[in-house]
Amino acid sequence: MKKFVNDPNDVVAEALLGIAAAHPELRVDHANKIIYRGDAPRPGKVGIISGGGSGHEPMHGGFVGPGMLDAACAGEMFTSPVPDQMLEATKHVDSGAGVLHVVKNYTGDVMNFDMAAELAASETGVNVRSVITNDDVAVEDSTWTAGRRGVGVTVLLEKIAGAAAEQGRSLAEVADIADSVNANGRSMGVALTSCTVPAAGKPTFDLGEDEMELGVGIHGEPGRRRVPLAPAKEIAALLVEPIVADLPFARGDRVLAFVNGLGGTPLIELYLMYNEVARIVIGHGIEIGRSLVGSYITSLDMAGTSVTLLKVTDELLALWDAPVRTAALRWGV
Amino acid sequence: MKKFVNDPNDVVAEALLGIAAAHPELRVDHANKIIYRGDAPRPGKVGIISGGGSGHEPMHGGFVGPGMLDAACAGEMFTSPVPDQMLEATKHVDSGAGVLHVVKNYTGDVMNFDMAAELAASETGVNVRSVITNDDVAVEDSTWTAGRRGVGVTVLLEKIAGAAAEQGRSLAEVADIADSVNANGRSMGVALTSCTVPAAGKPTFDLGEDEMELGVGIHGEPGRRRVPLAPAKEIAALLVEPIVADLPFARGDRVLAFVNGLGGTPLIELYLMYNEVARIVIGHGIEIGRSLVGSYITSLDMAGTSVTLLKVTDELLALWDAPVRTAALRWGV
Amino acid sequence: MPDSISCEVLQRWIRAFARLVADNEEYLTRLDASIGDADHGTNMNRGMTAVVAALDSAENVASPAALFKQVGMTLVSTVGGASGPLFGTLFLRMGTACGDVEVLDAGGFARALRAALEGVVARGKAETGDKTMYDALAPAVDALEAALDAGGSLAAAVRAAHAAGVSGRDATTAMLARKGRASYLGERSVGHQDPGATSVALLLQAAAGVIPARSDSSSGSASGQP
Amino acid sequence: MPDSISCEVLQRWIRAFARLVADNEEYLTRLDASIGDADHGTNMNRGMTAVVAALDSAENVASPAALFKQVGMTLVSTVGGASGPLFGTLFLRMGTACGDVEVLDAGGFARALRAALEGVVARGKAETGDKTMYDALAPAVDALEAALDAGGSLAAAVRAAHAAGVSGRDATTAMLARKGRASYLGERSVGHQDPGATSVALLLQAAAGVIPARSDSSSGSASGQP
Ligand SMILES: Nc1ncnc2c1ncn2[C@@H]1O[C@H](COP(=O)(O)OP(=O)(O)O)[C@@H](O)[C@H]1O
Ligand SMILES: Nc1ncnc2c1ncn2[C@@H]1O[C@H](COP(=O)(O)OP(=O)(O)O)[C@@H](O)[C@H]1O
Ligand SMILES: [Mg+2]
Ligand SMILES: [Mg+2]
Ligand SMILES: [Mg+2]
Ligand SMILES: [Mg+2]
Repeated sequence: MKKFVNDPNDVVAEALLGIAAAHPELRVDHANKIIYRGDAPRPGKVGIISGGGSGHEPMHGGFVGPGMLDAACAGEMFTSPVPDQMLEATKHVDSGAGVLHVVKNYTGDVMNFDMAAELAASETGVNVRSVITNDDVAVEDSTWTAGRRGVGVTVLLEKIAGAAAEQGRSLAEVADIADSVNANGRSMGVALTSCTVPAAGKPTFDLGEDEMELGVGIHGEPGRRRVPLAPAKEIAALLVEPIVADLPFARGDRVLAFVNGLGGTPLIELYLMYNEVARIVIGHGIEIGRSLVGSYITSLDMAGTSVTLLKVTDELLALWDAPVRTAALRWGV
Repeated sequence: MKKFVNDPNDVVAEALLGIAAAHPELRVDHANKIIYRGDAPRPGKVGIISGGGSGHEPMHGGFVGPGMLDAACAGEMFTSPVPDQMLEATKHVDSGAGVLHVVKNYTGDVMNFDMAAELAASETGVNVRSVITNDDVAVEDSTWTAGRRGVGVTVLLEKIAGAAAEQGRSLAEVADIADSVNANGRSMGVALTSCTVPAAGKPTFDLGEDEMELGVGIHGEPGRRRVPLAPAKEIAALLVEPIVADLPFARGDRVLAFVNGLGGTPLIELYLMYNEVARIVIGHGIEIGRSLVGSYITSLDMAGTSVTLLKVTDELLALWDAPVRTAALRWGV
Repeated sequence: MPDSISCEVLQRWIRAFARLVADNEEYLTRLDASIGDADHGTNMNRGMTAVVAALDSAENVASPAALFKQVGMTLVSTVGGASGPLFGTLFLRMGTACGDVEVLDAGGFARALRAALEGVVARGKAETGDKTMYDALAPAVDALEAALDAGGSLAAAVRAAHAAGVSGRDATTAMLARKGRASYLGERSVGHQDPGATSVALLLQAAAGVIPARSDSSSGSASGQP
Repeated sequence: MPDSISCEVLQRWIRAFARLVADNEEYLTRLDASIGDADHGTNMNRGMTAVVAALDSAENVASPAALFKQVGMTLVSTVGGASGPLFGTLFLRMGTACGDVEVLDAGGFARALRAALEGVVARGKAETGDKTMYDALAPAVDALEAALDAGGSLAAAVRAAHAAGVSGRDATTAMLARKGRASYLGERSVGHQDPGATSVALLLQAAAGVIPARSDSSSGSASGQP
């Protein structure tokens, strides 16, 4: 395992020390592994918290700040945080306007956030609403299974809901906007290599030199299908076509197109992929209103990419464009 | 080779198409492989151009925009651009106030920029000054060799000189500030894996599972020494101590600390490294005034990191804090 | 006092389980790597290490209910992921089901395990054949109850539960996952043993070790104990 | 017209060099991977491909000077890196040194190569033993001049130059690099052949191929030509 780590079990705690040192505008509760916006709680503002397993940086800690999240709870590597963390964060960021929980649809995340919400309801008077992201078209959606994974849309949702909260909208409004983002977004990913979980010390799965794993999530879970390595053009089609077909996105729609790196893929390849993705999207008669290219929701050191398309209205675009000041996304301020 | 590419020889051109598509605020001259700030030339403002081999993204194209570069010339992979590109960019961004060339100290870069400056002098009336970055302490500095490589300081210099130019300072002033940034910055890098140049198709060097390459540059050139893989703490010391000793940085100095990823290393490891780096720096009685953590000057898909320390004055800090709006660095606007 | 379990034996059970989890951490993680995210062993071991630390530092544990509650709370607060709420709820519900007794008799133990199973279902909505920890726990609880109903001793019933749990665990290999992370794999989940069911089998193995045939609570020696 | 080189022969030289570079692209890049950045073959091949394309599309090339200038400009504009300015300058200086002749005689050819060497030094400041293309080119120019001074034929002199260049190239292996990217390696650069010197040896090999013993410019066949 070739990583910059000390004891593999201390990675999360030590990375949090680094985040705290590098970003004095944040406040990090190391005991509870929570990253707070320095000025939380903001009077009158709906609080937004998220959280999840670590290993997806900059998500979620890199999205804490004005215009986005009030707090992020860091779980162990690829392991959802525990209810105590979300409860603590919920109490801390509530200013009376209520708190939105942004939860990615994984069994562990959903159960731990559920327990936190139950505790918040019984122990505190905080008004909590949850929004669950489940945008990964690689997974069959069925009420008989764990359902689709929450992936790239989570980033876009946290930005857009964060802007709505910053504008002083009510918890119900912010939650509805968040739900509509999730409803209008779809993603799909591909891995060229496995990731290596530090505590495991070796790659989670093995891939041949000429293979790639199509439909991967962000935890090194194997994907739906192993297929031969292909040129970027073809990979883009393998990712975009199922996304377009799923919503479905239609001629005349306007979208935010997001090409994301999974951690080990450099920016030059992401821009090359964006070119192919944009070509296909535009070829469908879909207009690209905004774009985002970079590694924002990662899977440790996995080489790979995911594509997210979000159908946008003028309102969603305005919220996307609204000022944001976090470690990972920053504009307008 | 596991990469998102089509024809390996088209990587640079296709990535530029992606950059152009993703950043409508930029103007890309695809024939000459130049990325321009959309509103260049800015009347009365000193123009700043840079450039170098591709494979270091976001450098330099990701630094084009208000408060930083006016243009970036993209060379072939790891190959400095040709004089025609720098000449074209120089002519285009000059508004009469002159143009600063930011050149990393590599034989090829220096010679090509030199030829461009000679051509600019003979063919146009543009007043050109060049600043050469050579901050890599891994390389012995001697007038008998090619001298030290330009690495991490280049990023900081482009930001700071860009801010000075944006404030309307003269070419001489901007160049002097740039020189002082280079004089006060030092860097050193380490690789855990080689990079793979797409046209070569295989890793440039082989590293055993328990080895790392200390003192690497950003082109897959082997480093100065191959050493056993070590915990992050020890790696941080191997990078920081030679930097501190070289300038030398002294008790009471204030620095900007920059922990950079080389392309294949995820953010969580960079933050963990930042924690170790900061600890050592502070242990020397050096104050960290500002920090930057992320992958800004990369070496394709190389897993590795570099550390840069820049001794700052109040003036340099103010220029660092000044507004910047580029694809990769954005704040204050 | 035949066929009853003291707080001390329950503690030995928990500690024996913790030891088995530690010994099998890598194995559990490897199972999870095949159809999940390669952390189940790490998760369970982090949780059970915290549980043992809490037991070590607690003055004395008043009752089975208090003990199980402490174990459950510790797991919920330290494990995370799917197994944190699931194994946490398992113990929390056992605690509630124990009621206000100082020693658990065979019927009480069976009721506690049944409540544990119901808690897991309440949390995770798993059904038979979904390829989860449920598929090891459900047959074990059934077997325990059946053995006691047939007049068997607690020790024999726990052995039967363990055997049924192992069979249930083994049966998960052939199943197509419909819950948890493995469900993302669809057909590709077939042929791999479920990590959570494997942990349940270890829990039952620990129980069989500490509740020996002669149910003298102080002479029993847990399997894997030094 | 013994011992003289027409524009057509010069073109054949350039084309033969381009072919050798193409055939050795991977080899040159591999040499560069050991002590540089793994692009020398790619760089030279990109440049020489562009040169050949320019020759193909040019109506007719008026003079040796014009030909060399075109080659040099094309290399400067398409290669980049260290070899772009260096090989570009090499040809540009040859062009300037040729003067206004239609055919190059032996002395003119020798003067052109001497000027090329001086151009490389002016650009790159390399000295003997720095482990660069200079270490192949300098002995070759010396050998060419010596052979002509001793009354040898142009063909024999070019062969001598090629032999000296090959020796010079081989000698780079033992050198410690003091210029270019390889200098970053210090001691570790020893034991590897310099890629730029290898390209120079190919340039000389191409010359030896197109300037055959019987210097009938139209019957010569360049090595490597179909
Ligand atoms: N809905 C569910 N009901 C019951 N058990 C479940 C459910 N989902 C997952 N599990 C169990 O949890 C185990 C995985 O636990 P673990 O790896 O620790 O959590 P995570 O999946 O969050 O990484 C699975 O092997 C399975 O037995
Ligand atoms: N200062 C110099 N003078 C002469 N030749 C040099 C000098 N620096 C480098 N070279 C030559 O250039 C070659 C490398 O060319 P190339 O790999 O194409 O460029 P780069 O080093 O920019 O990647 C070296 O092998 C060496 O022969
Ligand atoms: Mg997990
Ligand atoms: Mg190069
Ligand atoms: Mg797991
Ligand atoms: Mg090279």
